Amino acid sequence: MARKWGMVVDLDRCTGCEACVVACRAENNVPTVGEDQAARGRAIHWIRVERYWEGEFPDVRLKFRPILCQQCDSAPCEPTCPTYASHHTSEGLNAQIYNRCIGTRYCANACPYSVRFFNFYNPVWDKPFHLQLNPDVSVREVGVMEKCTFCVQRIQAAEIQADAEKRGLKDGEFNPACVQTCPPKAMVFGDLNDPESEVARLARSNRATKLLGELGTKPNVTYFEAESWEE
Amino acid sequence: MERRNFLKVAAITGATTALDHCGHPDHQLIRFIPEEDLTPGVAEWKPSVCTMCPAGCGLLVRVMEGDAEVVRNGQVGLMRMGLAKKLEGNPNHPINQGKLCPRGQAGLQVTYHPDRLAHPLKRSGPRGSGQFQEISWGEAITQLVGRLAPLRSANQSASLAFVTKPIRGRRRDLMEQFLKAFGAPPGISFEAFDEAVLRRANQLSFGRPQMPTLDLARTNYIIVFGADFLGTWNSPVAQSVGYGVMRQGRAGSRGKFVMVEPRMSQTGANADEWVPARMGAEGVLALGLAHVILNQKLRPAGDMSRAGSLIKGWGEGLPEYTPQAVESRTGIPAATVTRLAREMASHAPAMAIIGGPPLAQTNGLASALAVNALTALLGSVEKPGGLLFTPLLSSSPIAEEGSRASLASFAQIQTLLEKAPGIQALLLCDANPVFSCPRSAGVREALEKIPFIASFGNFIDETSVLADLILPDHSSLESWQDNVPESGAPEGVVSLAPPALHPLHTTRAMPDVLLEVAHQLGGPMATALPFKTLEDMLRTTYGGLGGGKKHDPKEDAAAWDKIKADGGWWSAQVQPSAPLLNPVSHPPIAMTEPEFDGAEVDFPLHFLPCASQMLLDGSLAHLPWLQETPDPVSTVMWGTWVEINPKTAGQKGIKQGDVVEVKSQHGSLRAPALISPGIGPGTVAMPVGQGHEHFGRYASGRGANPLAILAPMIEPETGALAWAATRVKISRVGEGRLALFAGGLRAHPQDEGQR
Amino acid sequence: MHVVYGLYPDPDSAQRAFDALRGGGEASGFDSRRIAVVSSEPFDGYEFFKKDHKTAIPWLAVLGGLAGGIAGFSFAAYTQAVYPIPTGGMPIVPFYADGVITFELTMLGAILTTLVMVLLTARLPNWRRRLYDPEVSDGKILVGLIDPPATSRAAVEQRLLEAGASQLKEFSG
Amino acid sequence: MSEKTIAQINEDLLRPVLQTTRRFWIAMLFLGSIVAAAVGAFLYQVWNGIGVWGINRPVFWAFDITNFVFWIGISHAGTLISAILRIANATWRRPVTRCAEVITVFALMIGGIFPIIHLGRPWLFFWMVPYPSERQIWPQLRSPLAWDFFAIGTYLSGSLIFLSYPMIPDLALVRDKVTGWRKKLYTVLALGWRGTPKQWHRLETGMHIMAVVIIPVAVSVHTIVSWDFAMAPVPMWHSTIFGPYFVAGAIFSGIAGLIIAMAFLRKVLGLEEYLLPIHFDYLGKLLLMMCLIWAYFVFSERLTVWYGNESAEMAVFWSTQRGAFAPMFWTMVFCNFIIPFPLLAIKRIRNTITGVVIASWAIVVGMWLERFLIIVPSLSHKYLPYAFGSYRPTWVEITILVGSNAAMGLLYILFSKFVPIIAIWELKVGSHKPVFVRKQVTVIRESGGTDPIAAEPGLLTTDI
Repeated sequence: MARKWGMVVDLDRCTGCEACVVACRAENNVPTVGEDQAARGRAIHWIRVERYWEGEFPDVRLKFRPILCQQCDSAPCEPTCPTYASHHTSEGLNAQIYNRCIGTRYCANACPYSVRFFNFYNPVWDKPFHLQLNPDVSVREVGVMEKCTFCVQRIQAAEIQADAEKRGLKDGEFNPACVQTCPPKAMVFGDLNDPESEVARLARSNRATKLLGELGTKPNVTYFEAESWEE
Repeated sequence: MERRNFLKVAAITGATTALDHCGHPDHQLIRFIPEEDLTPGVAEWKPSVCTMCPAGCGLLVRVMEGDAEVVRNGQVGLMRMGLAKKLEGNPNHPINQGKLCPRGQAGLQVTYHPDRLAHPLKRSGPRGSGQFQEISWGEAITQLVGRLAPLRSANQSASLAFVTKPIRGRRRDLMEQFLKAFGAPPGISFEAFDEAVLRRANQLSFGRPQMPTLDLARTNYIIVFGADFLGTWNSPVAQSVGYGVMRQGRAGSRGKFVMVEPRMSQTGANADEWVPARMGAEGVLALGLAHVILNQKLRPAGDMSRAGSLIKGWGEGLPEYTPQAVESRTGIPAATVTRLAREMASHAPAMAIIGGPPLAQTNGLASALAVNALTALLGSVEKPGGLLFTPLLSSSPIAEEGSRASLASFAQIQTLLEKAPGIQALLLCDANPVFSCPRSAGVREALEKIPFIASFGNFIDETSVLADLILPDHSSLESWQDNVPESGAPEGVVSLAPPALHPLHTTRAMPDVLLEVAHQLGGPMATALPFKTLEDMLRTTYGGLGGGKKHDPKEDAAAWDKIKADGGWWSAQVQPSAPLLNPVSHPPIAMTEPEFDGAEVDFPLHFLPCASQMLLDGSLAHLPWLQETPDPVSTVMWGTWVEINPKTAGQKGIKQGDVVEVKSQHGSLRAPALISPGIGPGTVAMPVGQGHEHFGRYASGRGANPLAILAPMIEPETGALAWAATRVKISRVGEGRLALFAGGLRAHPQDEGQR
Repeated sequence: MHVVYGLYPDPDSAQRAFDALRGGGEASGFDSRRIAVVSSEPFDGYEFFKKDHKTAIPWLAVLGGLAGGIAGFSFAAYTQAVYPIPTGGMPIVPFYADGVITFELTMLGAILTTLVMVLLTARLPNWRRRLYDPEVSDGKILVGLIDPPATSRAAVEQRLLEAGASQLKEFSG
Repeated sequence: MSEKTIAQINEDLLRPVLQTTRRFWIAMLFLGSIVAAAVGAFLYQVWNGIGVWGINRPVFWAFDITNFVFWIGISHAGTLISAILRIANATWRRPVTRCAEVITVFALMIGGIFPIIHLGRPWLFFWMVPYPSERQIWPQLRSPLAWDFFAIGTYLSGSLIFLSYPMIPDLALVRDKVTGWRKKLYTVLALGWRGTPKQWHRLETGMHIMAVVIIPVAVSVHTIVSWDFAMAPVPMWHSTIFGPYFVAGAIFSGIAGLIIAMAFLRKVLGLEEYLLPIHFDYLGKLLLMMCLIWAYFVFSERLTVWYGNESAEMAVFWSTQRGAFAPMFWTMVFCNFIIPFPLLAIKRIRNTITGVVIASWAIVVGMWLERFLIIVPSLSHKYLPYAFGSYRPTWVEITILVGSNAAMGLLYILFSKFVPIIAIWELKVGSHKPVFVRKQVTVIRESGGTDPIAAEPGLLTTDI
């Protein structure tokens, strides 16, 4: 059976430190846009940590929720793209072909999770920052949509390696940048079609919830809500 | 964007390696013979040590071949060399266990920063003008020697001072040995948020002048007084890993986490219970809890621990700290105090830790001792699930380390300032006291008078801009690194790694420069520092580690290679080298009320500067990745803000984003307002980190620096800056702008309409 | 072709001329296919205007529509079927979505068929010199006889004049 | 009316084509320069990137798509109206049809441009066209944007044909009246039309079929435009009412646009005796009906949302009712209902051209706001409040909006310069048919002596 990549995020572990955010930026050549553009709502973060306030001081709470592309099975973004730039891969990813994107931005409107980001200008890396760019990830041009790929370059590298060694992939053999760096280990990544994998095991847990599942997007990212302490 | 960039990016887009620019001058550049051989397209993972903060996490650097524009002996050209593409935690490292914090992830940008100094400089304009001219290393070192030699001959050697950011391990020792041999006073380790008070308290309470290691993975209950232990405090990655286990890593037993702090921090957001105590009253709360536990005999009161004995009235069961008394002094309901005390007593192992704002009060030490006493009462010192102390290897003399550590940065700087008129030469290494000390302390003015200043830092900042001579260091990835972490792991650890990269620029490792200078100074200096390079020094120190007892050279060589490959050495066998120090005798301390600068009538609000999750104390403000990462709580990017409670804001007619003026007795600043429910009406908070004048293109002239307007209040015993002891008043100035990443504040939008 | 015609100021006189040419009187009349009529506006309701009104264009339009619809659906469905792109469980050939394309192309088919058929049957465009008189555009109605037989030429001319033409004109080409 | 001889009709209606006034050149210059500015703004956007617009995350669409929907809406004036009137054989339509159909064609062209210039990489717009590409680029036919391509394509070609068919006899007429290069030009354009009974008959058959076919196409076009929104799971977009809602809105704004255009022509080309108050009165009645239908749709849309009380939708709802977008929302209600309803409902006012025209202007503005309020509040309040946003246009977007209006004026004036803007032959037909005149008289009777129409010259003197 083909692989189906999925993730479980345990909000009870997540501390909101945003290591995932910077790790993603470093791995995927995500450009910085500068203060002015950021203030205009054009900052690009393939993964973000949402924070929601509850109550008023002093009985106030603050909840974190890391949100990245949910890699939906029935993804609203895919059928909206008139050029197939946004499409579904055989391993269940919502892929974006940057070179095919003509920038209708329709997919970003259709995405209920607002995890698609647009290059309003050409990205710039002041020399020699460009020396750090990851050669496995293409840099996106002005006018194209970009998004979380579950670090597809790592997936492919691992698959090629495994094939070369004539073996299957081991669970947890590799991870997307965000999962890899997460200090409290709040994220688990793996193949949902492998019932033995940890992610598949967790996804079956009774703590499992889907973000905006009621919209019928069938996300492949599962959230474990934060728990409260009982004696 | 102008056409050049367009071309550049267009080219980058097409190319797999980011470097063939069509029609770009690069094509006319000559090519150098590579200094290393790498397989094209194959990534190598090389060990290194993170230097973004002193925690000493182990790194793996993803190195891939690429073409870089470099200067080699005066000639610009292209070199095919190993380039760092990504940093990841070293999975085998006991401190960070393969994980990294956002700041560690951004460490890459230091090496490839456009504003990084590429070669030695000497001042060409007036001091502070930031005008420098390029010089050769030969000339640079001759100049340095030329300045230092006369001091020794004129036995003014005591008039040499060395200020560094906190560095550990051999670099540090080398520096100290250099100074000792030279005859100068010990170096000054400076940081904005130093932990001198806590080290001092731990020395008094537990005989360990050291930051604690928290065994979160096994604790059932933790009450935290101010310490941002999941963000910026102590060893955040190690603590976060442990926290994860405490939450969901153990079937069935989810530990409780109570946070006591005046303003909701990223760490506080994760607490099961968030307790906003009055500023400076945290110690009182701790003693209140102890009172309940003692009087209700919730814990075997039998052992009268040293920690307890330091607190006045402990023996009598702290009569002054009844829950009611505590309620009136802290603002925490008596019922809550009692409940918390019961909970923590009945959920062993339980621990109480303190850090950050509570220690930055005039009564900081007392508060720390109070919390230590509470932990001791809970019986969690050096016990599983409690406070541990990482064994420090004999190679780093703990006594010295400790005594030095518990000297407060601010106290040291102030003594430096007093002596400033007599000081002939000052050496700097990445320390930025001009930025990090209150303006009222007059650091800049004092330093300007020093005849000669040399800096090893590889960026121009507010302090190094005053330098006459700049000898830029390698980036941490380009040089040998070693660190003997003070906390973060239950076992003895040495983080050590060879350079992961060849130097991009014409820079030199600071230790090697010192050694070279020592040799040129000759005489006793040369004999005191026999090593050629830092590498020699490291090898002689750590070479034996893990080798056999009887030092057989072959075994040692193998062990050394292993250490280099592993990125360090660690072993559970290591026992605390020095046993508990002989108790430093100290009279019992009474919990005094905190003092604040500024009368409440004129300056009604407490002012709370807090370490920024991304920019730390400002030393990372030059990294665009961190500038553009939203603050976890405020979601502000690229800026400072003043955090104000809606009530307070309402009274002053301040709306989100309005520019407000914050005025203390010692100065004022302006920044946009952020209306936040996470802070009390009596307090305003500001993140430290922005407000740089000189710190590269991304940080300079951005935001405001709260440290600048602080009063020079100190914790009397350690002389540490009481940076949370200033009162301010605020007023609206006009419209402003905040670069917020978040739109909405709360989760359920329909409420807003139905009110 | 040779035409003798008169220009009539109003439909009634034009009708008289038409009747006169069609017959009655002593000379045998002419078949209406040999009578040329040109006007600057349609005169539905007048007999002289009722010539060649039979046409299958509406039915052809329906056929064209059907053709367009079939083309549209097969175009959409075929391209989707031969190059199937994973949809994460959604249909490769989405019936309703393709319905939209089908509908539009049905209509386009009908429209284009109508256009072509109308132009063909109305012999448009055709820039060659043909029977016409500029005065038509001032409201005059042209009625004339194509290739009048030399024998009854005079009779024809007289009838046209009687019907009310101011003077007679000839066209040959 | 028919006391005007054929010659007079010719003379009156050909005047604009035959003689060029100074006013014409001034208008050309004025509108032309605005259009040039808009083109400049677009090139500036292409060179720098679409960041020069005010759009952002999450408001990825704003003025661009608003203008698109607005112009497609305006396009529903012509073809649809005139088709309906043809089928209903409402003879009063005769002077109106062509100016209406022209609006359709030009509005479609302008509207159709926006989906192209709003692209992040406009130079690649042709990737939406199904053509055999060696890079195997093929449109995704499940995408409503691809549907747009087909729908607008069909509607535009249909409308072009629908407009140009009945132009042929008039072009032939011009051909006979002009000399020199014009003669050559119009000879070609007239396709050698003569006016034989067969040609006339085929022309009318063709028009009848076209009228039948074009109506469902027009309906489908705006329905599909509405599906650009309704197909996306965005609060208050994902709604079944959108199809009819948009079609109604389209016809509503379309008629308003038509009325404005007619009033303009009437004054500028001195067509007072052809575009009569009666026409404005009838169109006013249509407009009144659409006004009520529109209000009904808006109300039922809001009511169902409010009753559903689904949190994400309520965020959008309240933002328009009392939040940031409330001022615009209530302005829209004012422009689309509160102003026009009385103006159109009170016969006395409806019968004054001014009254109807004022109502129309209000409606055109209101409908633009309506499109904006459908797009932006929803996008700025999607499901996750953390990702809420706001929007403020830049000079580039504003210039392009103004430019699109100027372009409409420009094309319209140019057209009326080359083709009689009133279908002359249809008018002539009308001038014979007493039916038309009887209608007039009945109107006069209903409305009584003081009726402004009674005062209109050339009406009381009609031959019955």
